[in-house]
Amino acid sequence: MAIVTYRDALNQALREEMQRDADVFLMGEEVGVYQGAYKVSRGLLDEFGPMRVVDTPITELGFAGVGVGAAMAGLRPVIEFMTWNFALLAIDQLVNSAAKMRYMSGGQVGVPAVFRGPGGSALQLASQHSQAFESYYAHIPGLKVVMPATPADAKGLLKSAIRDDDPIVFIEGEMLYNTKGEVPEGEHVVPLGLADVKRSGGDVTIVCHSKTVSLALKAADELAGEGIEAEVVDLRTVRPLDSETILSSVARTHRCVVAEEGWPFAGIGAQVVDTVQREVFDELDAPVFRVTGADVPMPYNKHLERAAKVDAGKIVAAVNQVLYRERDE
Amino acid sequence: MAIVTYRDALNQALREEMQRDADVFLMGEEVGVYQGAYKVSRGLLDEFGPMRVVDTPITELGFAGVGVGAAMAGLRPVIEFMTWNFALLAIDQLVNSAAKMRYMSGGQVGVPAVFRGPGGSALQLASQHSQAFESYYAHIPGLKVVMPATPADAKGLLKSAIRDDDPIVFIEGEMLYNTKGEVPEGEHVVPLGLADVKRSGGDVTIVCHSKTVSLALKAADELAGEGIEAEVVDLRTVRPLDSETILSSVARTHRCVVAEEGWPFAGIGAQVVDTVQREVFDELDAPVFRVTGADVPMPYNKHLERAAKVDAGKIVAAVNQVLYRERDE
Amino acid sequence: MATTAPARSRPRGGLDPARADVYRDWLRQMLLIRRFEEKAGEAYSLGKIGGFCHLYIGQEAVAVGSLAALGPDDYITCSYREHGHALARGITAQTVMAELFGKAAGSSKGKGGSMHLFDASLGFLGGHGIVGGHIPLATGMAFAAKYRGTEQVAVCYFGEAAVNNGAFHEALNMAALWKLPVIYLCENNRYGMGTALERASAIYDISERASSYDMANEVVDGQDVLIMYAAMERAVQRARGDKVPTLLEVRTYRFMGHSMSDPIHGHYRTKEEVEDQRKRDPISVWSQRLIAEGLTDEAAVKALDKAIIGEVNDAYQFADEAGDPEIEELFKDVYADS
Amino acid sequence: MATTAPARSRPRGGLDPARADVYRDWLRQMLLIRRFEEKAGEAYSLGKIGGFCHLYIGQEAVAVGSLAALGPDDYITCSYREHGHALARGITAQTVMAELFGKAAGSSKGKGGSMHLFDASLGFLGGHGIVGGHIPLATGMAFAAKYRGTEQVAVCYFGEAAVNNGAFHEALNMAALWKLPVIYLCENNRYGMGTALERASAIYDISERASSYDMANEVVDGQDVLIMYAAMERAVQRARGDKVPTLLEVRTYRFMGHSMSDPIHGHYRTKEEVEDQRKRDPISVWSQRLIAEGLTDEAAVKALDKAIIGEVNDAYQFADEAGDPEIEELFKDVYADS
Ligand SMILES: Cc1ncc(C[n+]2csc(CCOP(=O)(O)OP(=O)(O)O)c2C)c(N)n1
Ligand SMILES: Cc1ncc(C[n+]2csc(CCOP(=O)(O)OP(=O)(O)O)c2C)c(N)n1
Ligand SMILES: [Mg+2]
Ligand SMILES: [Mg+2]
Repeated sequence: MAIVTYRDALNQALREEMQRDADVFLMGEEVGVYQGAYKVSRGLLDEFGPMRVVDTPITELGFAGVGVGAAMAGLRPVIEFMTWNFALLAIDQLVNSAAKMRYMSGGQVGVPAVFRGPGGSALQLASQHSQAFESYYAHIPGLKVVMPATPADAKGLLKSAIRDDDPIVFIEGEMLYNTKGEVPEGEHVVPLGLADVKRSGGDVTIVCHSKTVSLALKAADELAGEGIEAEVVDLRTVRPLDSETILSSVARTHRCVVAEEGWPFAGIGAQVVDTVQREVFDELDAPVFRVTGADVPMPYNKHLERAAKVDAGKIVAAVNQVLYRERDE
Repeated sequence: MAIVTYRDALNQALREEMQRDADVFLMGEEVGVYQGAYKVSRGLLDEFGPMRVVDTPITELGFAGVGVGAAMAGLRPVIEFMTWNFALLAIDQLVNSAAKMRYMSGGQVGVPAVFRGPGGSALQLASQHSQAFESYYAHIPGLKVVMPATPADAKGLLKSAIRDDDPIVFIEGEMLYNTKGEVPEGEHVVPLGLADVKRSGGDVTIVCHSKTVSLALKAADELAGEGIEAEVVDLRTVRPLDSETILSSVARTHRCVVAEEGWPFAGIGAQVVDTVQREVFDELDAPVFRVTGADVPMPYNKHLERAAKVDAGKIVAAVNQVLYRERDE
Repeated sequence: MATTAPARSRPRGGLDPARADVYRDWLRQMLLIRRFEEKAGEAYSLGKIGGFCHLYIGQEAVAVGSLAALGPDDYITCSYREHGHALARGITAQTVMAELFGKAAGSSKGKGGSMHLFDASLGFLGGHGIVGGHIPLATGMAFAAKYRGTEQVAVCYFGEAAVNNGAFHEALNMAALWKLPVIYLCENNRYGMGTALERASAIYDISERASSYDMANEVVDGQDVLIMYAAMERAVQRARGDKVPTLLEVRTYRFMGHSMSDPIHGHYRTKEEVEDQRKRDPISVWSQRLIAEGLTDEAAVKALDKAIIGEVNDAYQFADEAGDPEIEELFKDVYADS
Repeated sequence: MATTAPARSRPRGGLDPARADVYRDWLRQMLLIRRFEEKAGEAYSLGKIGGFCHLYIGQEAVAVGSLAALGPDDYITCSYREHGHALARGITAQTVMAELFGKAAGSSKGKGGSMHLFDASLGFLGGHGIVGGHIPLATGMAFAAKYRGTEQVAVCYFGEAAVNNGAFHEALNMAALWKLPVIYLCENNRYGMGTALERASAIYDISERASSYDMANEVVDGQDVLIMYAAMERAVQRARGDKVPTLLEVRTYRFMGHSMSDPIHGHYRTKEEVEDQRKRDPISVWSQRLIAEGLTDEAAVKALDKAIIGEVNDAYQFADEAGDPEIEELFKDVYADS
């Protein structure tokens, strides 16, 4: 299998789907001439031309709405937000138009659009550019929320997302673009709605997604050195949530930690906790603990920023807590 | 004490605070000449004139930003959203401007603004006009979220919110405006951040806010008839969450149900569950159960709508679940 | 007080007798909308219709005249004040009324209600409830037409209060920049709820907003169905032929309150103003013109009206007797496979 | 390829010798910004500055000329490309550089960084990172000035790409409608990241957008500090005196890439274009003018430059040696009492 970056895996998915289906087009800021702010769309303008790779003005609300409208007319738009921070300007179109269209039209009009771009904390970009908004979209019936952690999943999930008939919020890890991994060549499709056990273990379940998957794996390595076997469950699709995979893991390990980059209040982790404690209450040997970004706007200073972010050490500490384990360092 | 409606209690709070402090002004759609879409601002234009009661164009993003800017310059704006459904257009200004300003200016510039208006499910207004977005705002460090359930709390909390130095999201119950209750005359201020036990009981804790408080009280009445004493905890302020009051109640009752009008995924209830199971895990005799709006866009048809909404019966059913109680009907 | 329409675009000369059937059909459509709306208002007062209900009375010539210029494959989106457009596009009175009643036989299976009428088979892609929110949607439909190289055009109906919203600005800029076949039809009825146009917009002539995008534009008298039709024909020609967008500012007036809960006059406009505007009722303007030109007569109009009242009563009865959606519908249509 | 500025507004006649000190100070400010930015670029390459860093090189005359026309109580807001404005407003090079280094001695205690410089004592209310997001904020500050009846004006600096955004439209409409003392200063440097103005806006002359709001407007040559100053003086007079807003379209050019990670030329513009534009470097335009009019000479300019390089090096050293914020700062400034 070829080793490719997360960025190029996304690029492959876009290219292959655009080759496969003439109704698929890409629209967003700097996706064309500039080759993408994060170079995910590199080469696509050359290959598919300006009608299918469309540079937009800085009008997130407007072009998100154009995407929804084009999807209502039967196209399959892929709408890139330069980052999901800016998508707050467009959220009305995702929540009030895209997510509701099928329902309020009594099933007549679907919105087969993918809204994608990087999310999560970045590097020293400060408060307005370093945020994780997945819980906003996962809150909404009518949307699906997909967040790949690896190059293979990035490719396979983006292909599924583009083929899906519902509006998809596809959040890429801003810090993952340069990460590398094996990606199956050619037709590689990962179905939506299925979590993936990225590492097996019997002592504790760590539920994570996107950037926190690599942190959880690192934590699991560290814990393994101390004789603790952690199972790492990568949600991959945040909504619909694959409760089955989470619950069957926790039913075996009896302990659970949930990690996410976003803020704690009503985050994805809160929903996982809710599900776990309700469904396998009697299996739990400890409360579920969460590891989240600090409950503050992201600071610019790099030391403060490091303190604000999730890291493997914080996940290890949470695992120790659910194991009621004192740790001597 | 005078019996007044929730609407008039809010009106009193606005009037009194505008009389008290010349820096307080009200801005929004139809707040002036039209006397308020829901008549909360009735009479204020006459009393305070058009510079302090400002009708705006339909530009939620713009006038929310004007409010933030005016607050940065030291005024105390009260910005009315006709409903919180429309505030999605303005959420960038709340999340990226209002909530972050103090932090990213290193403490120099605060935003003492109140954003208020009705939220929650309405009556047959269908998908786009009948939504509960409190979890969006409660997710954000830098914002406070206040949601009164009674006329007295409406008045007392709005007065506190206007005097507070931080940006406040003040969500009124769209279905509560006509409800009546005793409201202390004159200076009646309810501090932010404190939940209120609206009914005491030792068998189960029902955590609720806004519209669901009256439903929980109704459920408690019904349960009392069956010998179950429910304690009804009204959050009043959703962020910061008064964990102390919740936890001390659950530590006594050992069982907890959380009710809210919004959708389940990553709602306010998920955060309450997270807190409860983590902090008083060993006190819990059952998992925490949640009662939420159905996980669908709100339908127009009134039977479907009724099925989608929280009601007292659904709260009773959840209480029965956490009591492991079969109910014969 | 401004008058409704210092129209830039008046058709020259008399009516074309060869098109008499068409002209009479316009009258029929306008009457259907009027009688339908009256009945809807009645049903609302009886509690048969719930939620918000925004009547179109006074603006009938706009929907009828403009939709007459469209083809069967074109796309239409509207605001929440869209009963008239739905009827003029050909959704039956029964289906629209059933939707207002929330019944399974309604155009959105009773899930959408008054503000969310849809008929995808007619290209009628919705009533939308967020002011300005559907302007980008229509722009996207026009984008799809251009993308596919079809001859379709997209039309977007919205009120004059929506032009201050950012969505309007962003969409018009893209449409002009990309030369999309879209017609932005602003129904300037002078009020957004209780706010007069001049209290919300820094300029009075909405059509001038087009100059920010170098877009074709016209001011149109919306109380005269023929003038409306002619202006729309030109706009459709620009969209279908020249592949460029148009902003039409159509001057009209809402004879009723903003919605059923808003009185006809009161805080924001006087009884006199409404009475004055009612003198240019689009239905009498048109019926008198047809009578004057000998294309119909009083008796025929009366008979037509009677037939329409019957049709509307039937629709009412149909809707009243129709069944509610099954309760399982609650969880259907959230996703493609639900 | 269009040239930078077919300016409508050229000052008549020669310079006023009585203002020689002021003129020389403008040169000093522009040089300070230039040398500061060069040093910041260097520090960025060394990893001393992180995140995004948007340099202002090429646009110095805009900040210096326009801010010279303001009073001490006026409000200023900028985009993320605001180092130059911060320096011209009087935040010291040390404080700005320390902020870029993320140090506690920075203007935002190291919490804001390059994009979020603030000094409330100077009315400098921020660098803001959401394109268009601060346009309503400035409008609110002008509202506050009007509300309180002060003589303050609010100035908002933003790039030409922001004018397509809904926030611009909504804010300008309100400012014109309510007659607020605000100046919208659009720094048209011809590109928003990699997108040329004409690929994002349906019209070329940004200033024409003002006509949608019946707002005063001018096109200004932003490479000539005196022209900039004169236009700004007129706008300030309109705001402070006539209490009405202005849209200034200031034609300028960014000599560097969009941010440190963007090459100076490449995909979206040619080397030749950049070189051509560099011929109207605002600093040489002005220093040559001063020399030509005998208000300074080559030697003095050299000496000035040397002093400024020293000042900037000091700022660098100060920032480099300054301390990081205490880790407890993480949880401070979230709320008033935190
Ligand atoms: C974004 C948004 N803000 C506010 C509202 C509430 N609202 C519904 S209709 C309306 C007035 C719209 O007036 P106009 O656009 O002129 O259309 P008309 O009702 O006159 O047909 C308002 C403020 C809304 N639906 N959406
Ligand atoms: C709402 C939003 N969308 C996208 C971005 C990413 N972005 C940052 S700067 C920029 C270009 C802005 O260009 P312009 O307004 O001309 O200012 P300049 O950089 O030329 O000074 C873009 C697209 C952003 N910060 N905010
Ligand atoms: Mg109107
Ligand atoms: Mg620019």
